[in-house]
Amino acid sequence: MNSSQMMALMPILMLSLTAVVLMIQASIKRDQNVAWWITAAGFLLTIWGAGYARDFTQSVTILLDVDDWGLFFSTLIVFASLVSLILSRESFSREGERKEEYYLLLVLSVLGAVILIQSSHMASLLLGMELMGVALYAMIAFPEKGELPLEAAIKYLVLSACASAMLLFGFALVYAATGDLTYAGIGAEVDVAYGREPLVLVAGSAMILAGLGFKLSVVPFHMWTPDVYQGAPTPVTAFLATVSKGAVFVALSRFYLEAELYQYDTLIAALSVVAVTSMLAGNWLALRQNNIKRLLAYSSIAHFGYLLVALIAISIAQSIAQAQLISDAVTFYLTAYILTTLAAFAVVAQLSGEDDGKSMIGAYDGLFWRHPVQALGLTVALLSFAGIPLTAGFIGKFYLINVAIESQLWFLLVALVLGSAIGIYYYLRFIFAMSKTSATIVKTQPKAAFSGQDVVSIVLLTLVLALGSWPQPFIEFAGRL
Amino acid sequence: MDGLNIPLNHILLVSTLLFSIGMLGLMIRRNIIFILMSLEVMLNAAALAFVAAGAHWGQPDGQIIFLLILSVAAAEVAVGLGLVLQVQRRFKTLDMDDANRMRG
Amino acid sequence: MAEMIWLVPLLPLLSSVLLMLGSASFPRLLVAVLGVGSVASAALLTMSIGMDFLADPQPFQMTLWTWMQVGNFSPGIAFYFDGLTLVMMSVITGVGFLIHLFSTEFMEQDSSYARYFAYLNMFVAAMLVLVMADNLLLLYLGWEGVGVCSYLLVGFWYQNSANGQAARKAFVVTRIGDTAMALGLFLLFTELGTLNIQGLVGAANQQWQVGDTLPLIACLLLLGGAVGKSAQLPLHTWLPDAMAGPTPVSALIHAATMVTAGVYLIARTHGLFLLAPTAMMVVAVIGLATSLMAAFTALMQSDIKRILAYSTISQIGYMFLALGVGAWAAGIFHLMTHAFFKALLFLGSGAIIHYLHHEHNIFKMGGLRSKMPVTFWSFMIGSAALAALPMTSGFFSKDQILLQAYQLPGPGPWLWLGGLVGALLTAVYSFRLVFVVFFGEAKTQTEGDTGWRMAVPLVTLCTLSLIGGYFVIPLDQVFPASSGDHPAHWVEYVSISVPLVGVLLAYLIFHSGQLNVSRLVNSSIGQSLRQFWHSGWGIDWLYDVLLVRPYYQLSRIMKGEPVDAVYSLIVALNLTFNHWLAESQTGRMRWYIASMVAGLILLLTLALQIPLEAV
Amino acid sequence: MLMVNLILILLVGGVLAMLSERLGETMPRKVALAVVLVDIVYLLSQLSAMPQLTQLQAPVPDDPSTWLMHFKAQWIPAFGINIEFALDGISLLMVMLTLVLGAIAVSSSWTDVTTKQGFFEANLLWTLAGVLGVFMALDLFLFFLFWEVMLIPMYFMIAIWGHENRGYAAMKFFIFTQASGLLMLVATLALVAVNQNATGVWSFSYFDLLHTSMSGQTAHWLMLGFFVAFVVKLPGFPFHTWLPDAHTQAPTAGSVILAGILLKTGAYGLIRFAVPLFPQAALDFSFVAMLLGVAGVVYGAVLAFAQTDFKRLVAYSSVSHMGFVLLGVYAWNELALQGAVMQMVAHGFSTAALFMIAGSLQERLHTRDMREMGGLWQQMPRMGAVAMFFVVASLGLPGLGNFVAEFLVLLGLFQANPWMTAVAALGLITGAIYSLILMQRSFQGEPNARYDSHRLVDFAGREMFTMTVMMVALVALGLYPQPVLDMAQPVLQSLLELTSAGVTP
Repeated sequence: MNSSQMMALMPILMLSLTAVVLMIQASIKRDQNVAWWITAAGFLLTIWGAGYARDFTQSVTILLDVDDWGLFFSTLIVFASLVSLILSRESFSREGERKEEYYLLLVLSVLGAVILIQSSHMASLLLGMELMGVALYAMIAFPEKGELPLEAAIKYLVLSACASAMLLFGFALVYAATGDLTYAGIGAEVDVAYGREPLVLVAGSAMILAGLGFKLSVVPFHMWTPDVYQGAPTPVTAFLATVSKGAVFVALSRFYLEAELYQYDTLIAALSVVAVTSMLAGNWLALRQNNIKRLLAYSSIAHFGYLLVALIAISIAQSIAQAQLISDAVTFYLTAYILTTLAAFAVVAQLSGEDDGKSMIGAYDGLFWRHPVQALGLTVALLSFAGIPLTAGFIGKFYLINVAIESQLWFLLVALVLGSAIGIYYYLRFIFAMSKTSATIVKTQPKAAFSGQDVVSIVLLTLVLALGSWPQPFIEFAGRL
Repeated sequence: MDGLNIPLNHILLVSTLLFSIGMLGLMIRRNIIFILMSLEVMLNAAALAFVAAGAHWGQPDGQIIFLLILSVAAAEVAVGLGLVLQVQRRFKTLDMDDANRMRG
Repeated sequence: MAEMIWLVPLLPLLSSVLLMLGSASFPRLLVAVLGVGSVASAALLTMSIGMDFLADPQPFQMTLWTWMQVGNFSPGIAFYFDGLTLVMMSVITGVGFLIHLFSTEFMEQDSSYARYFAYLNMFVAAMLVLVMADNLLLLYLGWEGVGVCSYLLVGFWYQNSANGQAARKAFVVTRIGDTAMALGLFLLFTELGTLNIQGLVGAANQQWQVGDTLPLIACLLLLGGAVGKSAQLPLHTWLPDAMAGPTPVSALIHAATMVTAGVYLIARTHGLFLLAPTAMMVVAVIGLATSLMAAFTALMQSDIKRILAYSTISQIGYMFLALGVGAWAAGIFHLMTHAFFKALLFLGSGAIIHYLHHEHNIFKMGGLRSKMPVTFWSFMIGSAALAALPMTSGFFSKDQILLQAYQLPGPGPWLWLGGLVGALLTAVYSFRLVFVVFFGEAKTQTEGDTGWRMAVPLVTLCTLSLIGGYFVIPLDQVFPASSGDHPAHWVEYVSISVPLVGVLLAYLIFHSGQLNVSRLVNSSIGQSLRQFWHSGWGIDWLYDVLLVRPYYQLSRIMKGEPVDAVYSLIVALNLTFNHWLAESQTGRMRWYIASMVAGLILLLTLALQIPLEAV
Repeated sequence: MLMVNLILILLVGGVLAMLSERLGETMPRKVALAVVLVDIVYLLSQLSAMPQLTQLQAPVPDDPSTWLMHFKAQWIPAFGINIEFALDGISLLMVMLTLVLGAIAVSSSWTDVTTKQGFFEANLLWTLAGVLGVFMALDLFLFFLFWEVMLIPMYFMIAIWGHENRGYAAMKFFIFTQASGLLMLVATLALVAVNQNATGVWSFSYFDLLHTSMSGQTAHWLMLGFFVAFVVKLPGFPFHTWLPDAHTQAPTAGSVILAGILLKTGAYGLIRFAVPLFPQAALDFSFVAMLLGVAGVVYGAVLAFAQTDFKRLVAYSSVSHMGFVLLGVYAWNELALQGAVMQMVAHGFSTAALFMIAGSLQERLHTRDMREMGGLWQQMPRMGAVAMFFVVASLGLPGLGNFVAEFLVLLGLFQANPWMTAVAALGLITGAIYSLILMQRSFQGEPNARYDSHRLVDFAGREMFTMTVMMVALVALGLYPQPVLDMAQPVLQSLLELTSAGVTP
């Protein structure tokens, strides 16, 4: 490994360094305030490191592939983690002492996510995913009081481990069929292997999709989502929804493309079924949900269904331009989704805290008059989820519809449109609740003062709006990735 | 390698069987300890398949992954057991069917 | 003076607008001066224009501005003036003025004095526009305008829902006809490329032959409008109910002017009707049938205004008969004389009602001859003219109609015979009214006879009803000349004598009682026939069953918005899916695992479809 | 820049109105009124910069330089999306209508809205800005953006200041329009994709997309996408069911804007996009479209008659009236189109006024139920007279704007399909029935004893002023509609030529 490769690994190194510093700090003096600042600094350094590494993009051993795309998503994910960190400062300061392990877990989890994003080998994928996952279990179960976090953690652990087993078994089958563990190697071998062992190869691929699909919570592997979203502390939910899902989707698309899984019609058909059911079931599930965390969980099911459309479209892309459009679509949608989700959870974290009752729709009544900044933040986020113009979500949807049309995926398009139409209802329900003016609400709940977390909300909602109303710079940037 | 030349497919079949047993265990056991054990079975089924495939291709990669899987499984179970302790303390039961406060 | 013609409708219109704006603040005197004065000046203006015209009978056209210009569709706000226009304008402004004057006393106690005159002035304006229009679209404006004014005035006393009901009925029923007429306009414009009446007739005569289908359809559609407005079969049912308005309104709108608009329309477009002999026959038959039906019905009524209303329907039937047989000038002549004597009768009845505490039932009146002499003589003269007793105005006009009907080749004599029956009935019911109301014993106290503002119009109209028959109206240029020859003398004698027989019958039955008809009336057939006639031949009932109630029913069924059911279904479907899926989120981990396993199996099944075959 | 400024003034004005609430409860409405008036004055002052306006030149549909005004700035070049506005006679007409009715809407909110006035006026102004955008945007992406975004402030207006069932109504309104909007988005993107495949260039510009050639099948589906979106907004049968609820529940100013302006965006879209972009498909579809129009005319009228809620009745009357617009557009000849344009303007005034009367009644009686009204004329003669005027306007009394509109539509339709005209003409009769029953149940009949004890306040100066403005407008439209017709004529002329070139007979 030469120095240029080390440079390419800068984000991973920075995160590892942060982890080490945190451990040392813990051994010297346990102070969660200090730990928080170290973590924050570490994340900022990582973001810098990701920028720095852009000049050194290359494959680092057969395990990691550092490229612009991966670096961009690493940056985005670290940014999301930073937001989650800021949100958790408020939430966890109420919990009592000995909280600095949380920051270590957070850093390790991010480290896993970054590895996952850059992985080009089954081993690195496995390690990245498990590092991220195991740290996450602990983070979910972190609050000492209450039963919900624990229940969420144990559910997530068991189900996630089950999914990992499926993934690993799938890997094993693919390995058995192709004899290679790198994505590129598999891609090079599949044609031969398909002739030799079609059953094993396709079954293995299907199981890999199932394992990764679980992490993305697409139907029929979606059932854990609402419970975990609800039970986990809100900053952790935000982390799970953005970092974990984003990283897994990036890894999935890498594997899918490089291992050339898109060649098999039946696999595409299976994926299409997953996409369609996710789009519809996700929205249906959310329809009458009163708990905003569960609602966002269900809506995320639908959103990853939308994203799968792009993956499916890749399989029939006929030109470079089309492939470029699709990859831009994925980049844009995922970015928009992550930013929007953060914007939503920034508000939920502040309003609901860890009190499950405060996640209910009733707690949002009249928010516009009590806390305009937060209400605006959540409104923008929900509109972005719904795909209303001027928000990032709209451009994302615009991209996906474009992709579906260019690829003539009419069934998926219909599901996409149907799902979006259904979705409007439940997003709007919360907006309506926030705009209620009944005198009792406005009187009993005094107008909140401007707080630090409002800044987070303002930043995020500005980003969502900026990306939606002036997307050209980002489109150009994404096009170069 | 010499005397014992079992076809790859047979081992894959065995590991599939093992995997299925693990899965079945997950579905029918209610005690969290047994659930964790079933998970171990599933992970080991995958590991077995890796070892067999590595042997088939004459590569060490399969066994390396096997080691990785072992450590991953250990980590999962370590965290899992930690949670089990908490579960026992807070729910006073290990029956996972009782842990269903969130639904709908 | 001719260039001032636009002032004629404008004056009443301005007055109307002024009255509406200042209704609350104007003193009564000012209201009366404005209301009557505007119509009076319009009448004077008409008179002077008419003098000029009679001196030099040259029709002229005057365009104020182009209403709208879309492609080659460019109707103007434009007036056309010829003899027919002059007759109509004279009747409207002249009779209108008298009735306005009458109203100042009649409505004196009413709190909405200004509103009344505002509406009445607006009506005069709209009616003038109707008769002065040089194109059918402007005519239609006036046509609808008078309809709205009629609606407003019938429902003038709005606090009583029955009045509102009557007003709505009047408007909606005529609207049915108007819609047919509008379709006629569409057809005419589409086929002929213009709505200018003179141009239209010219183009029609170039493009169409006598007996073609298109002119027939166009004429029938126009006839639809005419039938609605003029209360002819089958759209006559609104007129009797429209008597709910103040009596002077009935005199002006529902006797003298608006209801004759249909007659005017057909006369105005006679060039088209000449191309469609079938349509003319239809006009004649409708006219005759209406006149007989209404006459029978009038005979059975006991409400003084309803008797007059049916009588109006009947008389307009005569006018239609005249138009149908091509006796254009006779029809218009009858229109004019009818305006005189029917306005007179209505005003007279108004006076009775006014001084009899709003009593409408003739059988509760009686013996008014001595108490209200002015009114009595008005009624006598009016009824005489209505019954077409010799030397009254009605005699001349009706006689012309009957004679020309007789001359029509083919069904002429039959039409004549029908007309005679009608004339007989007319005489009977009109004198029944006179005898019952003015003779016999007094049954209700009166408050004296009319004041001068009521008397002057009555006397004037009496005079006109008597001498109106000698007027020569300048229609020679407008209509094709009728054949000059006269039918056999006996025809004329019969025509003259029939009304006299009618009066005699009325005298015998209703005054002297020498002819006792009670047995006939009380027989079961007589009873049911009486009931049948009284109800206006059951046509109201028929419409009620066929149209009104189904419409109510329909709207009641539809009220809940049936289309929404489709959307509700969609919503319900979504909610059902939501329910099912939410149920599946049991919170139990083993169930979640099972679903993952099932999902995996599904995925494998799907993914392995083709490779299995390949194996 | 005029067009951008018009929108910006309203957007910024909205913010100002919201902030001005701190200066006093009643400040926002004054600010809002001032903002709209400034916009109107600004527009009028710039009219002289449009020489073509007086020359009545026909703009070439696909050549923006022949239009009254054209503005283009790059926005998202990656997709060929521009900020492109253009103005022709019809847009100008609609812009004027929007601003005038906007001012009227502000005035109608004067006493109606009592809570959160700042935010209310802001939403009102933002809705107006969105509508202006719709009428002027000629980039399909931009058009869609305004199309969707204008709904959000409108949604808030219903959801926050609406009546008892506002949540349901606002939701229904939003979902109907958004879901149909999605179809339009898909159709737009597909159209752009077709064009891109043919030319290799991404472009959302109307002027580039006008001559996209595609198979009949494709054109048919894409046309349907646009059609549904526009007809939902119009609203045409059977997509109208959101309207009665939205109208009934909206605050007065909301109803005024909704009925007066927002519905017209649907009609405008049909004329501007749905037909010219797919002339052949539109022609093939015209029979169905006209059938829907006729159904709307009759259905709306029947249901209007059945209502007991004042606003609901007026709402259904809108369904009926907008059916005429649909008929006019799909008859697609000059007469019918002029009629449709006239109907857009005239209906804007007449219905807005009726909704204002409904609002005034609700303010005074605290009910919209006509069964609890009756004989109100006695206490409020001025309001009664005004109501009578607009009722007869809405039933199509000649001499008022609505008549000109309906007559031209039917006349044009007769040339396209006489039988359809005969059925549509039933709307004239049924229109009379529901209009008069409205009058009967509210202002006429026996005075309701409930209101004997307290004095009902008749229309005062401010209300009479706005009502007079609208009455004068309707009379002017009815007796001399030529200015409006002249403004639309060149545009319609060129559209007709354009589509006739794109149609194989």
